[in-house]
Amino acid sequence: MSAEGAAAQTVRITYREAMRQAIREALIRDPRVFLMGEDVGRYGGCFAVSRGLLEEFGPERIRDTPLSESAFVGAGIGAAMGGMRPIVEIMTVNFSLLALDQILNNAATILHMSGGQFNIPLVIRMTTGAGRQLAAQHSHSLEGWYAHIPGIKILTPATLEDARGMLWTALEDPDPVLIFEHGGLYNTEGELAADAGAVEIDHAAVRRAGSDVSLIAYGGTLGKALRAAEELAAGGIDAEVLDLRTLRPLDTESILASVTRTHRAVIIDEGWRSGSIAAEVSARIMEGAFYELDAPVARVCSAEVPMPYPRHLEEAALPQAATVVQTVRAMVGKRD
Amino acid sequence: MSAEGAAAQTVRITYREAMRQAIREALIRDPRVFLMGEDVGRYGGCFAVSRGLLEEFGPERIRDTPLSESAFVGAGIGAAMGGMRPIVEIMTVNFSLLALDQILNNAATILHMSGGQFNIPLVIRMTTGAGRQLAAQHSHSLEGWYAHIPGIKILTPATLEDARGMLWTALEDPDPVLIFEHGGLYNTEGELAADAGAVEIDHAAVRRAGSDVSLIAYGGTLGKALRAAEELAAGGIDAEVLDLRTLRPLDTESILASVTRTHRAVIIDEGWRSGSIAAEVSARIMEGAFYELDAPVARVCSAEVPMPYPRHLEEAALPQAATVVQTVRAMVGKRD
Amino acid sequence: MTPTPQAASSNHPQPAGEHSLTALRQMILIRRFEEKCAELYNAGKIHGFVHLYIGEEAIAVGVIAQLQPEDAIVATYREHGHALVRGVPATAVMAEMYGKQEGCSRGRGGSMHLFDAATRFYGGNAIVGGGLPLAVGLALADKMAGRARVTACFFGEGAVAEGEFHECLNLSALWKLPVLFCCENNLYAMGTALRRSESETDLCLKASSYEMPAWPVDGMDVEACQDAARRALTAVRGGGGPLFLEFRTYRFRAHSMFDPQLYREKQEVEEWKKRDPILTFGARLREAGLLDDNVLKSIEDDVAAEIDRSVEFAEAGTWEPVEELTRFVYSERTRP
Amino acid sequence: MTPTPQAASSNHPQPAGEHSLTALRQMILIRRFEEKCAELYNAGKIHGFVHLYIGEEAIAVGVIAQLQPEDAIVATYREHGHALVRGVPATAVMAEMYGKQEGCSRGRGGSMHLFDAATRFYGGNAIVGGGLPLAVGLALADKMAGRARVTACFFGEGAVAEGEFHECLNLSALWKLPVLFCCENNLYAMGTALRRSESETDLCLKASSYEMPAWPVDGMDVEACQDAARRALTAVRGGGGPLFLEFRTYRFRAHSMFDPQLYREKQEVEEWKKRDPILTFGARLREAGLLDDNVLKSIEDDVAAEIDRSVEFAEAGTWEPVEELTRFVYSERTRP
Ligand SMILES: Cc1ncc(C[n+]2csc(CCOP(=O)(O)OP(=O)(O)O)c2C)c(N)n1
Ligand SMILES: Cc1ncc(C[n+]2csc(CCOP(=O)(O)OP(=O)(O)O)c2C)c(N)n1
Ligand SMILES: [Mg+2]
Ligand SMILES: [Mg+2]
Repeated sequence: MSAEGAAAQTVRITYREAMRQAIREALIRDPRVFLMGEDVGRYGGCFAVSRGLLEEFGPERIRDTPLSESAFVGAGIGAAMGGMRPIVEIMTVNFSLLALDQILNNAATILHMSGGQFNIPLVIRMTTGAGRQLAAQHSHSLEGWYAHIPGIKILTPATLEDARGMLWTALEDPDPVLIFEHGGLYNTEGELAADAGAVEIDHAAVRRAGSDVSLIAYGGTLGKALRAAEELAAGGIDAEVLDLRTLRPLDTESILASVTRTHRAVIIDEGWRSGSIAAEVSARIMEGAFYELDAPVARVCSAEVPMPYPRHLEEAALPQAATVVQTVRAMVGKRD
Repeated sequence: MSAEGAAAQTVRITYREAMRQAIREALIRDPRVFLMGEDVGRYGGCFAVSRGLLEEFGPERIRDTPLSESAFVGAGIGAAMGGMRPIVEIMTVNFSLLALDQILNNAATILHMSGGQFNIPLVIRMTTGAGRQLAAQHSHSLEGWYAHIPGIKILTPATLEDARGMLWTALEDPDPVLIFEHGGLYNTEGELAADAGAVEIDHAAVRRAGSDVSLIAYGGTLGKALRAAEELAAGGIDAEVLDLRTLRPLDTESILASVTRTHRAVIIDEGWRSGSIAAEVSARIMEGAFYELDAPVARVCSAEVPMPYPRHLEEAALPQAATVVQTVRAMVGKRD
Repeated sequence: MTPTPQAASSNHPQPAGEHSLTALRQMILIRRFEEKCAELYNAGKIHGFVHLYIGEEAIAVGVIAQLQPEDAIVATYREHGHALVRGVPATAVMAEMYGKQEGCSRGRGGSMHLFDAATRFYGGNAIVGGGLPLAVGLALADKMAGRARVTACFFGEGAVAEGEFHECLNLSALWKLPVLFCCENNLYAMGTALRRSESETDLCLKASSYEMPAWPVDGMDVEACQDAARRALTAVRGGGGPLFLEFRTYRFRAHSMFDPQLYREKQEVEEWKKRDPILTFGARLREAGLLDDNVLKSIEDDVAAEIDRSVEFAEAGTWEPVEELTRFVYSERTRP
Repeated sequence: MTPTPQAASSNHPQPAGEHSLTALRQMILIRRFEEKCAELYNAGKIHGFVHLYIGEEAIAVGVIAQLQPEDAIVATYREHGHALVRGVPATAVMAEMYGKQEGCSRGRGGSMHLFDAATRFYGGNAIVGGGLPLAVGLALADKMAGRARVTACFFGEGAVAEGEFHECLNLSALWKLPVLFCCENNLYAMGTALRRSESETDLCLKASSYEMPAWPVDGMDVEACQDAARRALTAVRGGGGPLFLEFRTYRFRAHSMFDPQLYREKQEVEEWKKRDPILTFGARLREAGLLDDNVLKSIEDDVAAEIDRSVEFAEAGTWEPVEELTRFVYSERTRP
């Protein structure tokens, strides 16, 4: 990388391609890294994220698996304990339930049960979220739910930088890291620094500074929060947008700092409302910034319904920028 | 049942026996009811809840299953659609992860996906909770986590009345109901009305009236909340104890009503803190009773650690009455 | 250990006139219906995932026509054909593809979730292997209630790698339940060839390891499918327990609408197309003097008219009001 | 399809002196160690679930002695014997039973979760079937790294009903991974007899349906176990892929400390006790002139001393400070 100007240079890239480059780079950098999952090889990945990697790295390192979520996720755990650095792809979060026992009872607990002897340097990637009319069994948004489990980390890259940079950091982590990629983001395109690389995963990021209200989002809802902020700005309300980035461990400090600046918060979360990560954020604000609040924290979540197929119902079920705007306006109105 | 005096008559009974009687009564009342699960028959039930039922009802209706959680839970769903009223016992919540795909993607969604055509009148019972030094893989408390899922109901009987009465109500429900029985309760003993029967499952219950703070608990934590209330009373603090009873759907109204009376709340929950049902209760209070609060709502949950085996560490990991007392005292102190 | 007749291919005597033309018509109906679906998908009328059955029609037609009205069917996301043959009106299926409330699942399910209580069609399941436990449960209900019904369960060969498949074969064989397992072995699970997902590709051997009779069937030959299904149903109805049929078939189209088919050679597809079940059966009927250009034309015209009606019906259908979004999460009736 | 030698029972020539006495001593060590555990359990020194291996000692002793130090072991909750034979010091195992921080899992795991990095002992897994994917993954890591190691995976016959078992047999056979599957068929899974949980009780047939060689072994005969393991390990180490050994055995004690054993006849237990692996092997050694009362006494004395030391060690052990409760949820080192 040449010293001068390199940082300023950018390339136009999709989220999908950023992810692909991250995987490719990891495979090049560390011979212990391999990718394993359903149709990651010959098919090129269900969402085409791994297209071309089989040809470049061969079937040992780009490993198509049978439809056996529990076995290959568990094998990823074992391989990690055996010295490898597996990237296990679960095609979508919807199928991850079949591997949940391995994730919760093994990946998340073996370090502890063994008294610190065996850590599990495993990365599990999966697509999450709704918005493409795939109906009730193919539209789950469970990243916030997974964040309940101690022993694992939960990443939700919402930007190109994070899509490009979180994987390597996750692979360097000694413990299991789950990366949730929102299916609606793969085609988003933008400018990314040509030398983009690893990013830290410990902090939330202010994606837009503001003073009137904190819009707290992550993954698939970040774009909606930013759109809502634009619209609110047009109406004279200055919203800060906080991207949680990592759902476990949550960066409570950044959340509280933002709320302390704005005194109001709306959390935008694609999970079902009850027991959502939005509830956790709200509870933490309750505990840590109650006396800073000018209004109760609000949540804009998915309706508590298995996802319906028709577009108009799916849209109604999902959190939308318009609802955020409305919620904020009502909240600010309530102030005085 | 003779008219006079019957209601006043009570029997001394354990939680286990109340559960057993409830199952037995259901088997007698409805020929469509059967019990299915690992070791419910010849072994007499892992926690001896079903002891004697095989002898009375035979192996068709007290059905031992192989170790195949996904298949027999799914078969319960199918049998319910086929006109039966199965009670499926998952030995403990720790093994339920193996059946989670069936619970979330089938039991909770088929009514919706079929546009209302196929309901699933299924009851799933399982033991939950820690406290018996069973270590990380056998001490989960996931009932609050399950409460995230729309389409199912979550019951957590904490009293003898509810152990005796919730099952029949659950069996009459047209939709899937999960009953979580805390393992630490089976041996608790007390007086129960001789004619105890079905109870409603729509409302939380005030187990102790009070005016200074609401202690919100359920299942395994109710006893701790009541003990804390006693201790607080001795110190002049009058705590109300609310038993949530049903975690999904949550009885928000009763929660808000209690907080509106007391202006303070502590939620006591055996789930891991982040993403707990306690977070949801806190968020609902935030949304519905913010202006009633004299202090931020607090949570006393399990430490975020896979359960350690040694007693002293397990006790430290679990919510305890002493912590509740301490939390309330600090909170009340903060008031003025 | 298993009475395996050498591949139950048909040594068809004289095709039985009417009956044969009905089968031909059903296959053509599926084919044309799905061709229309593909067209409508590209026209933006149908969304989400759509999986075409084209090439595999002989199986649904061969098996389902042998079922009684009181029998049940469980299928996968590739189930348009099964629904049509079962007698779910093409109008209701097409309206479902559109997401209209006149659809067989009220529009809530879409292509992957066709349901129909009237014909005991239990879906439409988008989790690979997810339907099998339901079939086991439906059959359990029948057996317990003493009804001589059969549940036919369709699934792809990809499901054989899922643990659930094994649990279900075992459970149904152990309990001698009336399930007819119909494995549609089209050699690929998305992009994964059977030989890359199973160490032993003879799927009948798997069933045999549960003491379950298992027969391979030529899935491109509708008469072979009929014969096998007829004999198998007699055996299952006789109380002999479940039976496994492996239909050897091929899908002519992509896995879904997003699949560039990098994983198989065009030539392989062309080879299989020579065994097109409609063409080969048509030719056989012509030889037998049962089909000529006129008869074929009248079938095609009739089918075309039926499909036109279905499209009109779907177009004229209505969107469920957004206000009804959260219906069907729980049942509206309160007693079973 | 599988080269099945007729039940690999030993046609032992002359027991090989030293070697044989070592095996006898190991079996006696396990027996006496567990008898002591039962005593300490009743004395309130050991808590939680404790599953005794008594009666099955020949398997762990026969197999594990054949492993190389660089091989790996994955076991179940019934793993005291495996840990001891593998060389985890009895002191560290006993301290773990107590929950002391000098235990092999620092006291965090207890009886069901013995771990030891030094001897590549990967637990101690309390989820039936849960260890199998780990073994597959460990073997995958070895194969990818080009190391000629084997992973021996122990589990009960109850696990055969779990879907995970099948996924793992298939995956390891498909990828030709060096796993030695050691099924300890003691005829019962808690209270469920094998014939009530498997439609086909010949477990070797299951393995055969994955093209995996599978041999039945007399699990009450330590030499038969040694022979089979030796030959199997040679095959696996040679790169032929995984191999399945079914050890036919019996547990003499209850499933755990809470089991009234309603599900089996006392007489059946007595019959099997006649085949006690220690007594029968001892008798054989006597016949061969390798054992007499004096030698046996010195072994027993030696074992008793070792166990005494382990109890002293455990008693003298220390409790991990409560302040360390949340350690080992995540790794303390930050780079792998
Ligand atoms: C549990 C699960 N894992 C992955 C998927 C994604 N997926 C959908 S269809 C499919 C292939 C299934 O192949 P097969 O069972 O052979 O049926 P076919 O599509 O060939 O009819 C996959 C992997 C899924 N739906 N469910
Ligand atoms: C997935 C799961 N289901 C249920 C249990 C409860 N359980 C513990 S041991 C056991 C019996 C297992 O029998 P087997 O595999 O034959 O091993 P054995 O105890 O006979 O050695 C059961 C049902 C469990 N631990 N895990
Ligand atoms: Mg297929
Ligand atoms: Mg056993």
